[in-house]
Amino acid sequence: MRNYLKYAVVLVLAVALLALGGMSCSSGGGGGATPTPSAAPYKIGAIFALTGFNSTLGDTEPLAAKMLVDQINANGGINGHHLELTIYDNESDTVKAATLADKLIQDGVLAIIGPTSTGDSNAAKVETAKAEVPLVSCASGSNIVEPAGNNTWTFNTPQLDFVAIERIYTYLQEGNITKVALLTDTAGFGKAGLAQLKREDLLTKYGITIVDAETYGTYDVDMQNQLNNIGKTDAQAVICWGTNPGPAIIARDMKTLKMNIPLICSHGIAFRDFIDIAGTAANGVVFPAGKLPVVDELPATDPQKDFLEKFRADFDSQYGSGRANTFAGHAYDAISMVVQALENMPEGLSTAEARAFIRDYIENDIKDFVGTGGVFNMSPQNHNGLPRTPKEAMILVKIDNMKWTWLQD
Amino acid sequence: MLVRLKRYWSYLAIAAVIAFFILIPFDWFLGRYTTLMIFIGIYTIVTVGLCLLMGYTGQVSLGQAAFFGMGAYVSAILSKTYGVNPWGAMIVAAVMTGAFAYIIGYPIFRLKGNYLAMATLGLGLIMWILFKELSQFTGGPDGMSGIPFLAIGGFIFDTSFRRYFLVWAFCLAVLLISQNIIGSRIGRALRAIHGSEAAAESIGINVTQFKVKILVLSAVLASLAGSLLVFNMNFVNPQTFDFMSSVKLVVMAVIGGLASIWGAVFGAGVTRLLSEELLVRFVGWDIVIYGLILVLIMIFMPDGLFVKLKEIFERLRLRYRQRGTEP
Amino acid sequence: MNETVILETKGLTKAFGGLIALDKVDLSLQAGKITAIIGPNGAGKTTLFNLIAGVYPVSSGQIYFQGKMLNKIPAHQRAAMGIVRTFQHVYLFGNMTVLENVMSGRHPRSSYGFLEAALRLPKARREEEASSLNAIKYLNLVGLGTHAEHDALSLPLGQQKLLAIARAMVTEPRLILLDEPGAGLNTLEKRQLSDLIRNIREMGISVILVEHDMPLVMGLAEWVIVLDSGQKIAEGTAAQVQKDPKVIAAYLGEDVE
Amino acid sequence: MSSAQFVQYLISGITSGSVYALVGLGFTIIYAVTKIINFAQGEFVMLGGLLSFTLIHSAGLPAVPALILSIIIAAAIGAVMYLLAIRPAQKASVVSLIIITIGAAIFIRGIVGQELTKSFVRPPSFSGEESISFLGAHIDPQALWIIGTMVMVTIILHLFLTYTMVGKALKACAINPVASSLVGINPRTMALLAFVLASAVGGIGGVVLAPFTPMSYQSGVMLGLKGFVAAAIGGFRSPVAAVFGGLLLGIVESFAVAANWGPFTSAYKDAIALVVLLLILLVRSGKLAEEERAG
Repeated sequence: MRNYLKYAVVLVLAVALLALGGMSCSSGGGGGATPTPSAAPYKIGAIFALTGFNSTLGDTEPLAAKMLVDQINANGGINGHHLELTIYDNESDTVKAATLADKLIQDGVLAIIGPTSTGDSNAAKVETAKAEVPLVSCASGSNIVEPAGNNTWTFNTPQLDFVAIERIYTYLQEGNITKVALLTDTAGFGKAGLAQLKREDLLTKYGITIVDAETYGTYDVDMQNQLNNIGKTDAQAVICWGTNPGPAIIARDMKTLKMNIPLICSHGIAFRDFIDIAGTAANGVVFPAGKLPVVDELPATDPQKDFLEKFRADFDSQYGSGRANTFAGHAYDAISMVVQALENMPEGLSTAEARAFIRDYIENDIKDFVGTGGVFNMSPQNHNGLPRTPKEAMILVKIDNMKWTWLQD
Repeated sequence: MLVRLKRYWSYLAIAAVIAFFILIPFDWFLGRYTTLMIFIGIYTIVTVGLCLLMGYTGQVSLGQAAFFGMGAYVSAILSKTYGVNPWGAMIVAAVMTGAFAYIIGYPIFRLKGNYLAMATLGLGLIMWILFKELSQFTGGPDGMSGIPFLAIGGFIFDTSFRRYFLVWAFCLAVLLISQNIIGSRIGRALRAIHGSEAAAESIGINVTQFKVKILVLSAVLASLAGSLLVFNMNFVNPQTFDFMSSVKLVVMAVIGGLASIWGAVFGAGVTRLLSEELLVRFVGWDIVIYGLILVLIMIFMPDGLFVKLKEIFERLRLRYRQRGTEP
Repeated sequence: MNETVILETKGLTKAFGGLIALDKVDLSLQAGKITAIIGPNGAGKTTLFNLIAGVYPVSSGQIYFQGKMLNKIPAHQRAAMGIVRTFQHVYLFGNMTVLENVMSGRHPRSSYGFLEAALRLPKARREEEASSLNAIKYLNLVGLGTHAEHDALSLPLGQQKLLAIARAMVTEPRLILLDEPGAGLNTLEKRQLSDLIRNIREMGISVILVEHDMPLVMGLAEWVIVLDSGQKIAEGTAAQVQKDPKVIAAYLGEDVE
Repeated sequence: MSSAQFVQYLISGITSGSVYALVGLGFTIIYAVTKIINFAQGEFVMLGGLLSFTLIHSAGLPAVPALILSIIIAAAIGAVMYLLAIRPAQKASVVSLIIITIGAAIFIRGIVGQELTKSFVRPPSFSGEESISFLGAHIDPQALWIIGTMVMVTIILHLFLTYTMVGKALKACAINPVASSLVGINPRTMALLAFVLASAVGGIGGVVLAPFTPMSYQSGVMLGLKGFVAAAIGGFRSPVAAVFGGLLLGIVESFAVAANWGPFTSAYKDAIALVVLLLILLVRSGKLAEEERAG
């Protein structure tokens, strides 16, 4: 009996306190409707995998973002607005990618760049879409932005995986290679690549058959067994989809096993490190990429040449030579787009309005935008903005005596 | 008289806590932490299960993320791929996870102590690999998006404001139920098993059966939490259920003081606050500090932060009392 | 005759690997008596206890309790049948209060399950009520009524042993096995113990105790069984066995070693 | 499959197996003496690898001293870890100790990531890159170094435990700490020694592995788990058992990939290895229970 009494008392008191509080309560999502006073700083958020399994990719991304922001603030910011960049590390943790996105939204950022990996981006985009905040991802999974109709608030800057794959297939087709073996990482990047590599429409379009599909774990000690399996088939080439260290190990193992069919990798190996760890085995490896790796070979007429040279010079001078890589580029492109939107943003918009403006601007007004990844043309149908015809979208890089060279085909 | 007065004070305290929790999601109060609080609530539910299993019954599990993930994926797949009503999916998930726990329970509890830890760790890893590899169902490492929200009739839990109350309602229910179980003959049986299996047998407690039952209960709780997780994030991927997340769950339980149900709230709260509010500023160094804190807590308060704080509080109160009684 | 026999063993044998711990022991214990099992170390006393309690399976032979064959019955069910034991090393539940320790002994005498527990349904409340009443009753029997709320392990050893007996008694056994209840007690505590054991007998409960303390045994036991290296070498009243040359030899033998 | 292919699978299985064995050895040594599962064991392998690279490339040391130095540093870090993290936690339970080692692992990993490098590194191979042909199979010379090192370490460890005074003391402490402390062996000193030995063995593993498999500050996690499984298959009993566990694990994985049928594909090789672990644990469970009761 007394128990019930106790509960009753507690309840009454709780309700009373609630009533007290409830007087001034106002429900509703984050943000707040007060217009930003002029010359107040523009807040931008960034989420990268700086630790954990994706940190090899995420490592240089914040550096690129910081670099641009510092340059802008050094020149007095955007229309008198200081640029304020908050970078968070989601530790390659998906739930954390979502909660950090929410945290940034609560901090009132106008746009978010990142996360680094496809999985994390897909988690974060749920939060940003709910809160109507533009997200410019640095991951290449096409399911982040495709179909654009369902991803109104989401963009990404890397070349989409299937474009890279088509680029490889065109190359194989021209080389009359029809039988390929796949060797893909079991982590996100590799799995997504595998799904695209196996797409029937692409295979038939380029007349390619997959004779064996093997996978490996990012931290496996070696990949010889998978290569042995491939050795038993009549594969004419090996396509490896993954980032460090897998492809390097595979290159070395193929050399060890005296397999002399070509090894073709993804744009996920466009680091110096790949060559460093693969050693001489790296020679002959072919991969699709943006033009950054071969900037020196670009003709002066190339729209990207000057831009890329400047980017690489700035980056290397600030962070040490050879550190500029395509991943830094993705982050650089992402934040540049947001910056351009901000430069064209009228004064006195509320946070919500500003967010909407940035989204609309990126979708409709990022045209002939020269970035590290290529020349972007965003549209309501294309939230990646890079050309979809393989040969325009990407070039092929071949590693010759430990150097990136432009494989013109 | 004094006694009664004191009782009313304690009621007031409880009421204040309740009111505080009810007010959190309002913007003019702590609204900006709503999402964080939702995750704390979800992780509390898993942690409570772990407390029952590890703290009270003394059975180590380094693979709790397996059950957590099973709940999440079954709910996600049923509701998204097969269009099952989310509540239905949630129940099916709980039943399946419970059944799974029951099946593995009997063989696995032939092991004790460290060997049990090894086996559960192995199970956790196997489930994680399955989540990754069965991509035709699970979407692989990139995960599944487009999972629906929970809804009651037309009332959809689509704002974090609404989900906050949903999750914490679950959380409170779980806490009260576990509280009751601990206080009951079941709870005594579990604690007896922890105390001495031989003595427990001698007074008629079926040790193995109770171990299995409590494993099932903790698995069902983990499964519920998993379902809430996906219906909250509308997204799920395997990485949320890897070995480290099993470890994080254990850490929450231990910081909350393994053998204290209400400590679970604290444990889940502290760990997530630590990693998502306090440490995020130390970009890159956050995990270093996190590791350091783990070690220090385990060294200086092996019974958990919560228990330690309770001790300190008690000591202060006693000192206050004494001062009060001094003439 | 037979209905007054509480416990009977026929050719009871237990071998650990090669070692024969208990060798074809035949026993037949009268109901409502205090029986002592004595013998030098390694005689197999504790092994016999563990077999009766079902800690491990018998190698050969049978155990009958009130005429029912025990061999196949798992340990935890024997408590419900009315067999309960205490341990030489007490084995109290350190994570519970004195009262909770005793209440846990009500396990086989209550039946509500997870659901009733979780929702504190009437059945659960009724049984809890009963359990705590019984627990307090037996706490008073062993004279620990005033310590109900203390932590079990905060008690001195003597009281811990009494508590262990209370925890066993609360299961309402027909037969209680006491493993060296006297060990580590002072004279006063031993007297209290003897009184308690007699009380238990008065309640019509059969008692078997393994004890090294001869004065205690001789003062209490109405029937004494002597084991040596796994075999029964003598049984009878205290007076009889004390005179038995085989027994003396056994103990002398031990002393010489 | 042709005999050449068989040899190829076998050798690559033995190579990975030797790596797991080297990690497993560390687990076993520490567990035997302290009953602690040291989840930081993988980090010492990582340290060995990254330190050797840093000393050779950044500090510009010649190879041999660099390797030795990195092993010594790894061992020193192991000692520090024991003194600062493990010894003070006397009261801690099994679970707390596991968490402590995991915390230490996260800490070490984090520092290395911040202070050394986050990218993958590969120090030069010991004896060239040209592969050796053997029974129609091709072998990376570094693989032979790994296998050879594993064998040597095991033999030395075995001799050390059986024939030296300290080794015997260590063994005694593992079998019965109480008794051995009665005869004047200080279990704490032995525990320290165990940690030093284990981290040194880990360091050695890293040093020989890194030229074969590029490493990053994250590599310790997976290697740790694999080594743990190896030790668990060996029942955390003796160095030899751990080596057996490691080799079994490596070969099972290797042929799981080779089978390339049903679930036996490269995708599930880790899962298959874990299933083997579970089966072994359950088959042994009876015996293990006895051991638990005994010790």
